[in-house]
Amino acid sequence: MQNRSVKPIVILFVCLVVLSFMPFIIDPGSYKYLYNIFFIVNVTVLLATSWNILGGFAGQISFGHAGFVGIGAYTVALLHYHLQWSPWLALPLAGVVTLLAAVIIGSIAFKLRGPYFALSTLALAEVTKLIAEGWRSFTQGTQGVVVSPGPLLSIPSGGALYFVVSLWLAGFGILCALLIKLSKTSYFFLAVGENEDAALSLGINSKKYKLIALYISSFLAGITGGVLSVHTGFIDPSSGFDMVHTVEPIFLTMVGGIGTVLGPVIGTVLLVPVGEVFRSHFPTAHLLLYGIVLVVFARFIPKGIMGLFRKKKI
Amino acid sequence: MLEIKGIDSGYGKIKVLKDITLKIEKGEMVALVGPNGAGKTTLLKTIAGMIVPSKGDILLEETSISGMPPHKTSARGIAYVPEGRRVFSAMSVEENLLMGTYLKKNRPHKTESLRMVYDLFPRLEERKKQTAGTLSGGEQQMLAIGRGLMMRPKLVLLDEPSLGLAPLLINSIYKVLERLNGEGMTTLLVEQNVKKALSLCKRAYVIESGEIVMKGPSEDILCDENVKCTYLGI
Amino acid sequence: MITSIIINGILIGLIYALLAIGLTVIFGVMRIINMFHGEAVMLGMYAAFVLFDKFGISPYISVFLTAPIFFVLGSIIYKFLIDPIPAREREITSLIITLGISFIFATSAMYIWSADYRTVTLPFSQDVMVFIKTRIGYPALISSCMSAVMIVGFYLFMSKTYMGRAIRATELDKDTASVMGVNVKWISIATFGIGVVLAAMAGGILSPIFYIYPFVGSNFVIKAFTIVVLGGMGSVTGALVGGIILGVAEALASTFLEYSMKDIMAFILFLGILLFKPSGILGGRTRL
Amino acid sequence: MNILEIKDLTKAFGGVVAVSDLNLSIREGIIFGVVGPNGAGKTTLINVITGVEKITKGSIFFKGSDIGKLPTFKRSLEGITRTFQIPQCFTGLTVFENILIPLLLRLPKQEAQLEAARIAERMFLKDDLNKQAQMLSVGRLKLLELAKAYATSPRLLLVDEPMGGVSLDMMDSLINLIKSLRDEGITILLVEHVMKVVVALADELVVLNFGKQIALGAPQEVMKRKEVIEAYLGDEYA
Amino acid sequence: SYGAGTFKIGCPAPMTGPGANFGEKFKKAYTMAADEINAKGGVNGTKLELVFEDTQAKPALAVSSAKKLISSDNVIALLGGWSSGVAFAVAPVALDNKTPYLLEHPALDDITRKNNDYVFRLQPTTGMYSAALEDFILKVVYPKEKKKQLTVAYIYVDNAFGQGVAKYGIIPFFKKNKDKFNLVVSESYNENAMDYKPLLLKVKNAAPDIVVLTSYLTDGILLAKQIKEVGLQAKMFTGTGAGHSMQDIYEKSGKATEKYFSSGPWHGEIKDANWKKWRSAWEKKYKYVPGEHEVEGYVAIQVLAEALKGVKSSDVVKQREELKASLKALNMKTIFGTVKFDNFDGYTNQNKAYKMTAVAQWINGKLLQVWPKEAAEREPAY
Ligand SMILES: Nc1ncnc2c1ncn2[C@@H]1O[C@H](COP(=O)(O)OP(=O)(O)OP(=O)(O)O)[C@@H](O)[C@H]1O
Ligand SMILES: Nc1ncnc2c1ncn2[C@@H]1O[C@H](COP(=O)(O)OP(=O)(O)OP(=O)(O)O)[C@@H](O)[C@H]1O
Ligand SMILES: [Mg+2]
Ligand SMILES: [Mg+2]
Repeated sequence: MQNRSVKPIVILFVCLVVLSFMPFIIDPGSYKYLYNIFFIVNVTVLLATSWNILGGFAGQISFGHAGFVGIGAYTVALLHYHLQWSPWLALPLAGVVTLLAAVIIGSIAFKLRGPYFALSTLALAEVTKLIAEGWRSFTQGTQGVVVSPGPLLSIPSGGALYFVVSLWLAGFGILCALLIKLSKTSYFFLAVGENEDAALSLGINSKKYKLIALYISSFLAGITGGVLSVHTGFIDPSSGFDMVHTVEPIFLTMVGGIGTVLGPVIGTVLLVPVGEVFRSHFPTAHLLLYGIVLVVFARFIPKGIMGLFRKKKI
Repeated sequence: MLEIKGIDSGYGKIKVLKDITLKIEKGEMVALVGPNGAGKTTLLKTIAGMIVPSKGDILLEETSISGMPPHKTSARGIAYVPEGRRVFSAMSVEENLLMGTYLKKNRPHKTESLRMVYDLFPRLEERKKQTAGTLSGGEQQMLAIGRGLMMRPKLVLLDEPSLGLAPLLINSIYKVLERLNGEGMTTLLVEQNVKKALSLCKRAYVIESGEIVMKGPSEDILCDENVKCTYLGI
Repeated sequence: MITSIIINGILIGLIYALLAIGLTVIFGVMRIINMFHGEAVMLGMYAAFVLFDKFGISPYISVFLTAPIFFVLGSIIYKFLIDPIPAREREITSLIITLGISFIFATSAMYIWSADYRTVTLPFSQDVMVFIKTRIGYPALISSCMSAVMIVGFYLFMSKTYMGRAIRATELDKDTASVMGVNVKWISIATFGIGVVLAAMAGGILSPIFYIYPFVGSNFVIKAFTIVVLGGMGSVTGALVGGIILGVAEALASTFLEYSMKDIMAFILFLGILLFKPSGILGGRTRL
Repeated sequence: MNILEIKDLTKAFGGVVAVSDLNLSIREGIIFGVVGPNGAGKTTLINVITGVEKITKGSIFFKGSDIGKLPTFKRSLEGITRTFQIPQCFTGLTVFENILIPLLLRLPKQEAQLEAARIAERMFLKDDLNKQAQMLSVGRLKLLELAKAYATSPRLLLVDEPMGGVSLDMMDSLINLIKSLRDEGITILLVEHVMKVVVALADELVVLNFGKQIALGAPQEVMKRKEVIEAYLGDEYA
Repeated sequence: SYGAGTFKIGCPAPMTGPGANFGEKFKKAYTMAADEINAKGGVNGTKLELVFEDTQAKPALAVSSAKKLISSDNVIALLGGWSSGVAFAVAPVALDNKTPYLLEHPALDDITRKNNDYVFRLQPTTGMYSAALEDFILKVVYPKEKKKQLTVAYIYVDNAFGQGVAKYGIIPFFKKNKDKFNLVVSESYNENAMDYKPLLLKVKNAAPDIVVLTSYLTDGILLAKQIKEVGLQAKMFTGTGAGHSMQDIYEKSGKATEKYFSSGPWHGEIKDANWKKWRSAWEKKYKYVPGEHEVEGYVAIQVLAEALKGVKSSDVVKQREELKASLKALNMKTIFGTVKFDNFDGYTNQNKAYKMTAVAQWINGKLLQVWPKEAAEREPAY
């Protein structure tokens, strides 16, 4: 591998290591709220990155990420509920199960293109939600499932642990995006997103690349769902499959800069804390304020923050 | 009829046209030729109002139309037939043609205009309910020309009308253009088929890299050694 | 019973179609993902509610009175917030803007009208007519019929009038449309305004048979998007057919299976139709 | 040896039969011209050969094997590539990236980059290398179409009106270019309305009308036939 | 680091979103009670401070809010949350953080059946909602009909509340009395549905004697209207609290719920003088007639205030423990009835509230209690 591709990976790694020491500097015990926000930011970075890989890199706008998050969340919750698995151990499986679901979802949705694809993912996500609601004997239906995370490898779960785990998961997501961006595959993603017919005629197996993007994206989104399940300690269809999990990564990615590795990170780091602070300080008006922030952002920085920079390869 | 006075034009920061001056009398047919990327399309778009020139002035019948948006220039009688078959793909053939009579003053002539176009391109009449996007390349080209003619323009800007048309059809189109010219339609014609274009038009301009490098009666241009070897391949 | 179920399915299907029609314009034709569609419906409901509550004007009349206001509202949003966005970014950026607007509308409605649930109870709200052994309430009947009339009217507008054709042409190819003499800036603004008006009118017409609260909009959005795609993006008749198919299918599913199965059936139907006809029921695909 | 064989091929769109019971054999290494009036079915023929459209009836053999059911991209990987009559580029990407992408399928990144630059030079696109494809003039887009297709190193190249909108000075160079492609061993199916080009290039010519073959043979000879003149060329060529 | 000047009470509530209406109600009720207490100098001289967080009625957000309220605002206790789903999710957080959590409205049985010592519930559970109704049907309706078996249709909203009432209340009751009742339709519906007619036609086809509905408000309104529309008739229509006990359902359905019964937590000890006083104060302050939510919210603050009297230390962690102990020992008479948290039949810290349910009936726009006899304001119109 050339120097040029190694550098960003090293930078990412250094950042992660440095940030991992944060709990030693700022005590999670006394700044629980802060760490709660950090945690939400990390998880959302993972989710936005996941969406960006499919929607930004491969140009396949997904309206179905709530479905992936929900499946991931339920995987953890149900393994815990039925088989008493530790939610931590179930986390990777959340990714895998979601990926398996994506195999089915992809085989249906990728028969369609453009807005038809986007809307079919929305429909499929709704179907998974309705299954979670309807299959009471297995999922507890609308009542939801309680998950008690318990300690991880005998470290009690709490501020610091949540933070570090979520940080590295976000790092993992960014790494996936980075590796794609630095590889040839990113070009095929671009081609498929720009003009699928042209890509096909040039011998690019567009289906294959779309599926690759979908699988990576769904895996990461599934893990996000799993983490959410651990963090919330409770999952029900309305929270697991909440449309927010679809909409939020989309606009965070766009605010940051769609199709870039850093875009979703920047968008999330900037906006999620704002949203959280609004929500707890203005219990009734926070949506109004957040709405204004979104409108102003989009109106004045339509290309996203990364679009402000000339060189926006990463 | 049309007078262009030293215009500069381009796309944002990219300058394409440099100090173009050009004049077309009423009832004239003028050809504009030049290599790919010379700026022919850019010039037509500027006249039609799709691009605002950064310098200079454009006069139509003595009044300035420089900086006027396309819907206003078209109301003043300019029709631009774009290159590359820009048909309204999801609309039917007939709906496309009817867009040519969008201007209030043309609406009363709807049926006659349709008749004229259908006579010129019987294939379009056969396919009037077909979605324009599913037409063959040449059929789309016919549609684009037909739609422009529906506008009953005083001045028509034709951007490579013969592109992708069968030879037989090219001839009939040229005949129609000649006839309409006889009926008073002024024409600015961009063509790659230089020989054809020059045989039809009395006068021509040659444009290269955004500048007019030659102008004059068609015969003179046809005789020019430079032109001969670059454009006619003789 | 089966005829009753189908008739009721058709009636509710007409309402579904009406809810989708504003989106057909903004999403189907203009390709702007309008996240505040539901909130526009909500505002339409409140407008109908206020005029009924304060002045006793029937929603079936007031929807026409408030239409100009909503037109202006939509036009302003488009002109100042969406139109200035460069074309290449518009499709995506407008999603954020409209999402922001949806938050603003919903919260503002809460401040203006409180979070209370409202309904519009017409004098004849409990009158019923019987048609082929099916009991149909007058409000439901009138709302459905008005939907049908509006949809047909709108279809005629889009396909038979110069303005309707200009709207479609503009969204297909702005440059070329402008060369045809279409004032594309104005048409785009107007189109967006019309989309908002249609959503608000749908809300007004729905108000006598539904309930109103500031966050009610989210109830309609998924269904509306589903129908727009089901019918074929931008096709008005498609939305009509899609709405009715959905209404009837839901009614049948909830009768012959369980009621809670109806939503799942609706989505399975949606996916099934799209797999069979990827461009929607009445959509076409351009060739290369 | 025939590189492509088409047997009883029919393609209908509802009532419109675009290609009708067509039989064709194309010898390896030649330029095979296809002409015919607008709407004769030429583009449809290319669409069917490349798998963009499904066959209604009949079969297609490439190098002896039936490819009628292969997806488009597989046919391209087998060596069948086409250009589009209405250019289909990756409009948001640069000219260089447009050419690079098909090359990346076969070559490591650095080699691909070198090769892309070489191809661009050969296809007269050197000056436009860093322009976004959407900024190209129509004539230049045609060159990009060809460059992209060539970058897949095809065995059979189907070119749909490569000269439409190309200026005369460029046309001669393009004619030479296409000849040189043939000399490299690429079989070319050429759809074109500019007769000068067809005459200069085609080794064999078929004329279609209403999806049916109305003449086949050497270009000079075919172009003299009455039915071809009547249906397609017009009196000028009589 | 936070000033120990007040007792902070965390109130995660739906302030926006579909439940915002209820969030408003509780906010009014809490505020009224807290203001009254503070006006009298607070609890042992310490004033109450309410800290609201918007949950949008979403469990995930509620959990986040609860964590924030506990760890960042250092609240001494949590309150409510309106919906069962939210409370179900918040309860484990309360346990984890050893913070008392007082439920005044979320009714799902499971919440107080998990041995969670930090969760207290002052109002009846879903399983108890129908207690009075069951009594009424067995004692009044069944004998009067003189049929061997009555047919029953049951329709309930598909969420934690609806499932709870179905699972712990209505369905077991009719199953247990199979000889007397035949449950011909028993289906749930999505709370956002627009059209219930297919379901109602199915019910109509089954021609039940009794129709039981478990609904929130909006769905309840539509159901009532559409029941009229399809012409579904039965000897008895009854709801199980929630939407059917709210004034809105009568008015906003265009009086379609006339003669409907509703079984659920009562609206207070109506014959009590304090209750009457409170009610007029409420009407004066907020200009509308309070219902079950308002009573519950108001009493919840009073209960907390009473229990806070036992809190002596200044460290919030210790305060929470003291509050918990004090709640456990509480035995207090309120306008909602007696509040005393007990462990029984698998429930923990559950106010033994059998007697707090009543059957009421809508007549001429007024929902008045008709059963049990001793609490009846008038005779049932049956
Ligand atoms: N949208 C655009 N943005 C930037 N540059 C452009 C754009 N369109 C065209 N150009 C540039 O402007 C120059 C002139 O283009 P134009 O289309 O006017 O040429 P033309 O003479 O019509 O060529 P052709 O014969 O190929 O149609 C070219 O160099 C082209 O790259
Ligand atoms: N999807 C479709 N629906 C209906 N008709 C179609 C469809 N696609 C193509 N056609 C028709 O099939 C015929 C053949 O089209 P084709 O594009 O193959 O012609 P062509 O020979 O390439 O013509 P040109 O020289 O004009 O490009 C045309 O008449 C066209 O209108
Ligand atoms: Mg040009
Ligand atoms: Mg063709």
